[in-house]
Amino acid sequence: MILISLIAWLLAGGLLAWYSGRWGGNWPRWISLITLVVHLAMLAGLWAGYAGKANLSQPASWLAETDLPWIPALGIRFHLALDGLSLLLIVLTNFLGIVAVAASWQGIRYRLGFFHFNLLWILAAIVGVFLAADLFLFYFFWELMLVPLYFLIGIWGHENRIYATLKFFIFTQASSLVMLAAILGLYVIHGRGTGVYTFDYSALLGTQLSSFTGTMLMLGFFVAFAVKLPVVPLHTWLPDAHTEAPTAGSVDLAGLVLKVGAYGMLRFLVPLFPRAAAAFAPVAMTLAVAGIIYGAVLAFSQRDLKRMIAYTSISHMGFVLLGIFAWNQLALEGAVIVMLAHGISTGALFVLVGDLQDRMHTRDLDRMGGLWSIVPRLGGVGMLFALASLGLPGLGNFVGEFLVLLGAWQVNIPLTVLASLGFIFSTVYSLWLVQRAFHGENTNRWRLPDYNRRETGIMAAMIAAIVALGLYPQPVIDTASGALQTLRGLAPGYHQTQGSPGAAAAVQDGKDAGLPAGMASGAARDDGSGA
Amino acid sequence: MTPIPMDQGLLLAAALFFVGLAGVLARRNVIFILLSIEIMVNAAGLAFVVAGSRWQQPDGQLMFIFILTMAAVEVSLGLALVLRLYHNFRSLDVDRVSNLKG
Amino acid sequence: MQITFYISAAVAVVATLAVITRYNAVHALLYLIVSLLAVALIFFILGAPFIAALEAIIYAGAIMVLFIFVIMILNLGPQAVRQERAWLKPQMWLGPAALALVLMGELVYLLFSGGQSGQSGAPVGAREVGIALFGPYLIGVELASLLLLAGLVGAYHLGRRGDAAVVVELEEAAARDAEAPAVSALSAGQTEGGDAR
Amino acid sequence: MSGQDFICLLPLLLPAAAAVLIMLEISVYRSHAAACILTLAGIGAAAASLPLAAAYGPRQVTSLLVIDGFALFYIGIILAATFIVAILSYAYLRRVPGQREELYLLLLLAAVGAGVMVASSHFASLFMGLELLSSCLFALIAYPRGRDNIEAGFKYLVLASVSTSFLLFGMALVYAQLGTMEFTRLAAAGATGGIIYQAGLGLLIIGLGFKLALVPFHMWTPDVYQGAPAPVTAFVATVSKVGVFGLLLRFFGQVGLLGHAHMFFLLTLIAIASMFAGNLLALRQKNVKRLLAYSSISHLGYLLVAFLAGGPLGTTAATFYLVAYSVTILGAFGIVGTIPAPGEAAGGREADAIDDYRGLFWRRPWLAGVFAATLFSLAGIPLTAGFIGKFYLLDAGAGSSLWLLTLSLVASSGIGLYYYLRLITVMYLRPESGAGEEAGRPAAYPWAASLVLAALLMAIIWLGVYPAPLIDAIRRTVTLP
Repeated sequence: MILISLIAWLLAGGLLAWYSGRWGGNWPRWISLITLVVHLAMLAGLWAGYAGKANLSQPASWLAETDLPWIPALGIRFHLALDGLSLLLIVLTNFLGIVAVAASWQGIRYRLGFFHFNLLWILAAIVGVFLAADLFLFYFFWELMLVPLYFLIGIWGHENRIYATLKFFIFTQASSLVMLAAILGLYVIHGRGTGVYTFDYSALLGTQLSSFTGTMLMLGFFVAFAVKLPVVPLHTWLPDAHTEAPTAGSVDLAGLVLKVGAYGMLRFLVPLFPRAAAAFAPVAMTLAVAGIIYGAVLAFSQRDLKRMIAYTSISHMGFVLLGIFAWNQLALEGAVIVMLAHGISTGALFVLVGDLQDRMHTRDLDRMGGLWSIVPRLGGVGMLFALASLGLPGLGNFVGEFLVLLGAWQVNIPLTVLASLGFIFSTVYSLWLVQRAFHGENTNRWRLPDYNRRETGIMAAMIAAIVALGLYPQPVIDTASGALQTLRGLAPGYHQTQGSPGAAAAVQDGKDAGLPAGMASGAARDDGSGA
Repeated sequence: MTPIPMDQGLLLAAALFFVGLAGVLARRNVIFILLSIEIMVNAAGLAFVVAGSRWQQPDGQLMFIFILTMAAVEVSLGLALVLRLYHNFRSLDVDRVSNLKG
Repeated sequence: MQITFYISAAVAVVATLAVITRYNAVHALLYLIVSLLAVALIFFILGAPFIAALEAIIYAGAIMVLFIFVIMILNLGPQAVRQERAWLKPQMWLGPAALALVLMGELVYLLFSGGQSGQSGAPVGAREVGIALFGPYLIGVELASLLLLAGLVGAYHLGRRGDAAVVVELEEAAARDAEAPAVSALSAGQTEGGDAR
Repeated sequence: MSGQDFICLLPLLLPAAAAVLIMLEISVYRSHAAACILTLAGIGAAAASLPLAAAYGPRQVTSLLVIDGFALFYIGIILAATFIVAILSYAYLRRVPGQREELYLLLLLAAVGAGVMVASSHFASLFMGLELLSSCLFALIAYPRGRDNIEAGFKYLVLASVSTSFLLFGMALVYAQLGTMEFTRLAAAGATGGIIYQAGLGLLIIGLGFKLALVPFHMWTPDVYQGAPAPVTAFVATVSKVGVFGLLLRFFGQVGLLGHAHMFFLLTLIAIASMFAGNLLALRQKNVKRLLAYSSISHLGYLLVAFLAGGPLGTTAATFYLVAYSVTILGAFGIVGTIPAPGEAAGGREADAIDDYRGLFWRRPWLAGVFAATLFSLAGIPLTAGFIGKFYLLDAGAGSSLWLLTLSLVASSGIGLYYYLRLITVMYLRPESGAGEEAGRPAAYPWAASLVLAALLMAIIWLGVYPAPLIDAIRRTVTLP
């Protein structure tokens, strides 16, 4: 029941915040803040409870589970399940949620109630996605997330918001319809094979698929996840949506919505279709590297600060994709850490840009310069997160990206070398950003107020998080590793294929028969490469 | 009573039916359109009677009675609408009666 | 007897063709009455004398009178004929005629490639028809009464309160005529329908 | 006919009796409220008699009608939709001058016609039900007798009559071939049916395709939707579609139409064309009613997927979708009929231009919320009935391995998103200063309409969140032999 309350609490808080809009004043802000803080306390209690037990870093079945009938006629159950991976991502969700509320404390001035309603419902839907263990339920939350996000960007966004929201909505919705078709395909094939028509994740894991249908269904999932992630040819919605969204929207988009795509690949795509995914891995990894380089290069050429950060997101998420398709323990742990670190660092950068825009009413890099001298605290924060983004050792992104590269090296050396070029590009754009915005002369004679206490507080929390992740990632790795091992156990023989797909197919054909049918049984560890 | 082959009866019905259809499609005067519809409906009725007489059942004739009822209702409604149309548009040209568009 | 069938059929087709090609509405109407009477004759040949009578009385009689009324009210004189002539250019027939011919051709092909074909049999008289009407088809009669009620109310509402007194008269005629089939064909059904009301 | 037959027919007899009562009431003393209350009472009584009829069913009442679970469930949908339309009409007609009472009479008779259709087991009852429905619709569409109404009514009359002629001719051919007009005996004889029989079925499909507004028989739809008064449009979009589709399921299910490869192919083409044409043509509309008309074309295309999937799953999916769609579309047209156009006095133009909705979120958040919910439901977004409905259709399609149809459904609803979203987006745009303001703050819309809209909103969300009870009910009652 705790899992249901994790979602229901946010939904209820959202409704209350909406209603409190009638009372005027700061009511909606406080209500959503309190909702999220209590939510955080629930999560902390949960995490502390599991950390005490030894099994968090061991492959195991779910940490917590709720399974209720929902639409029995179609084999749909209200099945929520939590493991270390979901837990981490939910904590990130909550953290960024609090940041989003705090960061829009002053920026949002109208329709407060509805704004906070949307914000909390986005978070609830994302938590739902991270918890769903029924494919229908997953799809339900996946879609549910879009509507409030659509309103959030469309109502409180910047000048070009209508175009951006339409593009965003149609891209994501159209791609998820393709995923829906794939889910149904899997459901029907599983039902025909076994006589049991169900959308349950664990039941569907061992479905026998021919190589063609497997590939088609896998691609159906991939398209949806790739649009969210985003993978390069499908990324065009992202710069527009990020640029036009209000600060809270950008934080949610970059910090959370992108993670949902990565989570989907980790949880569903590879375990459900191990053979097809393994065969597809070289393509996916190539796309990942293309994204890393493409995002970085385009980030370099942007004048709009928000757009620039949006492109860096594409670059960072390329590392996540690379890590996922490398599919060994190191790379996966790296991918998880990149997800968390990117959520924090990019979130912070978007908050920073939002603060700058509130002060300067522009996001144009050319009109900035010399900010350090007039707003030292703001400048310092900006500097720090730019460095985080570039991958400075000691900060979270470095750990993650390094682990990903380490893992990918074992699989595909040329692509790894190319990916590490991303480090160089990101150094260039980060320093370029720092140079143009903060250093130099204050040619435009800006006179701006520096960070106040609220803003300093937000940033302090984010700095603490990114530093902690950089210096002592072990608790995070411990939390995730059990879940990751389990996931890898669900796709045994995946990574023998890497690098030599031709030979791999043969290996896999032999191995497929022994695919474990459920999470609990899928604990085969084939190498001891813990962190 | 010399038997009539069913094919020929149906053929006649089909001929009348499609003449009526051509009329509906080609004419622009609403009164002619209504007349053409009557031709089509009557042809369908003829087909029923032909079919009924083949099976020597009263059912075909019953359907004709029902069709007759429907034709009466349709004509009275249709002509009431024609009067209204003329009143509103001062024309019986179906092409000129087109206020509605996207 | 077969020869009468063919003559009637030919008359029906020619008259119907004339209906849709006339410019003058009254002429068209007269041709339609000819066509309907020819069809009534065919009904008789097919062994459906009751239906033949209905066709002549109600279709060629009552329903066509409605058209006459409307044409008179609208006062479609020579000017309307000229206008109609201007509207109805010969080339306008090309599309509809082609379409109708294609469909017709298909249907004819199907009819003749269908193989087994029956023939009209012994006549089915008014008695059998009446028994069936108030036996298995009783609900159909009830529905017919509802249909007529709908037509009555609808025509009354739509035609009501025109700009000329004649319109009012016409709508009354329409209402009367809408009831006409009920009076003749469903004479007994009327009381049934009346009960339902 | 025995007493039990009469009990089984009560759901149809009671609305007809109410119609006659209204006629008597009109002749004695005209009262809008009384007519509306009589209508609601008649429908309520008919709905109350449904369980009674079910207790005596399934029952063949003469050879014309069969009262079984399927018929009663569909009659239930029809009655519920008519009930809602009657309330919406009451709110609507108060703004319109002229005589109002006849509308209720016609509504009731049309509902009886639709009910007869879904219960029919014979060509005669099929035809009479259809004709009763259509004849009432001619008058209903033209009811306020404005230019647009009359034009729409006349267009509908012409096209409906032509399609009815096709239908009749098709029936005559089938009868000529098989010598019977009862569905069950047709099903038995149909297996040997020759080519004339198939031609007859083809003509029947043309006739019913017109009524369902499937491509290529869809031309009348936008004009009629736009020209008819909003509550009547809601009626056309729900009751008439439910009636004809119910008939389609029963008749073609029974005669095994899907066994004929040509027919299957033909219907597949029609379905795909309807889905795409509807959604693509809707993209360019500036009028909300026309937009919804094109969207209805595509939705009927979606429904054909379930129809083609066949079997119990297809029937259940189609029935569920019809319920979900009816609830949604009633809400949408309820809004269109309830909101007066900005800058117009009461009784003026309906708010049917997309621009009339500009800034509605800020002027009337509650109505805008309901409208947005209906649009989301039409687009198939979660938490709404439309989502579960579309999912069910896809499930049925995938379950029968109709991959081409399933993918077309997916792709075309992707296109459809755009215009629904555009409409929602318009609603939260800031109104242009002054221009978008309504002339004064018009009198609050009638509470009855608000209540209905609230109920519809609840239904949309309820079906979107917890559809299991309805699905169970459908699976229990809606079974075809």
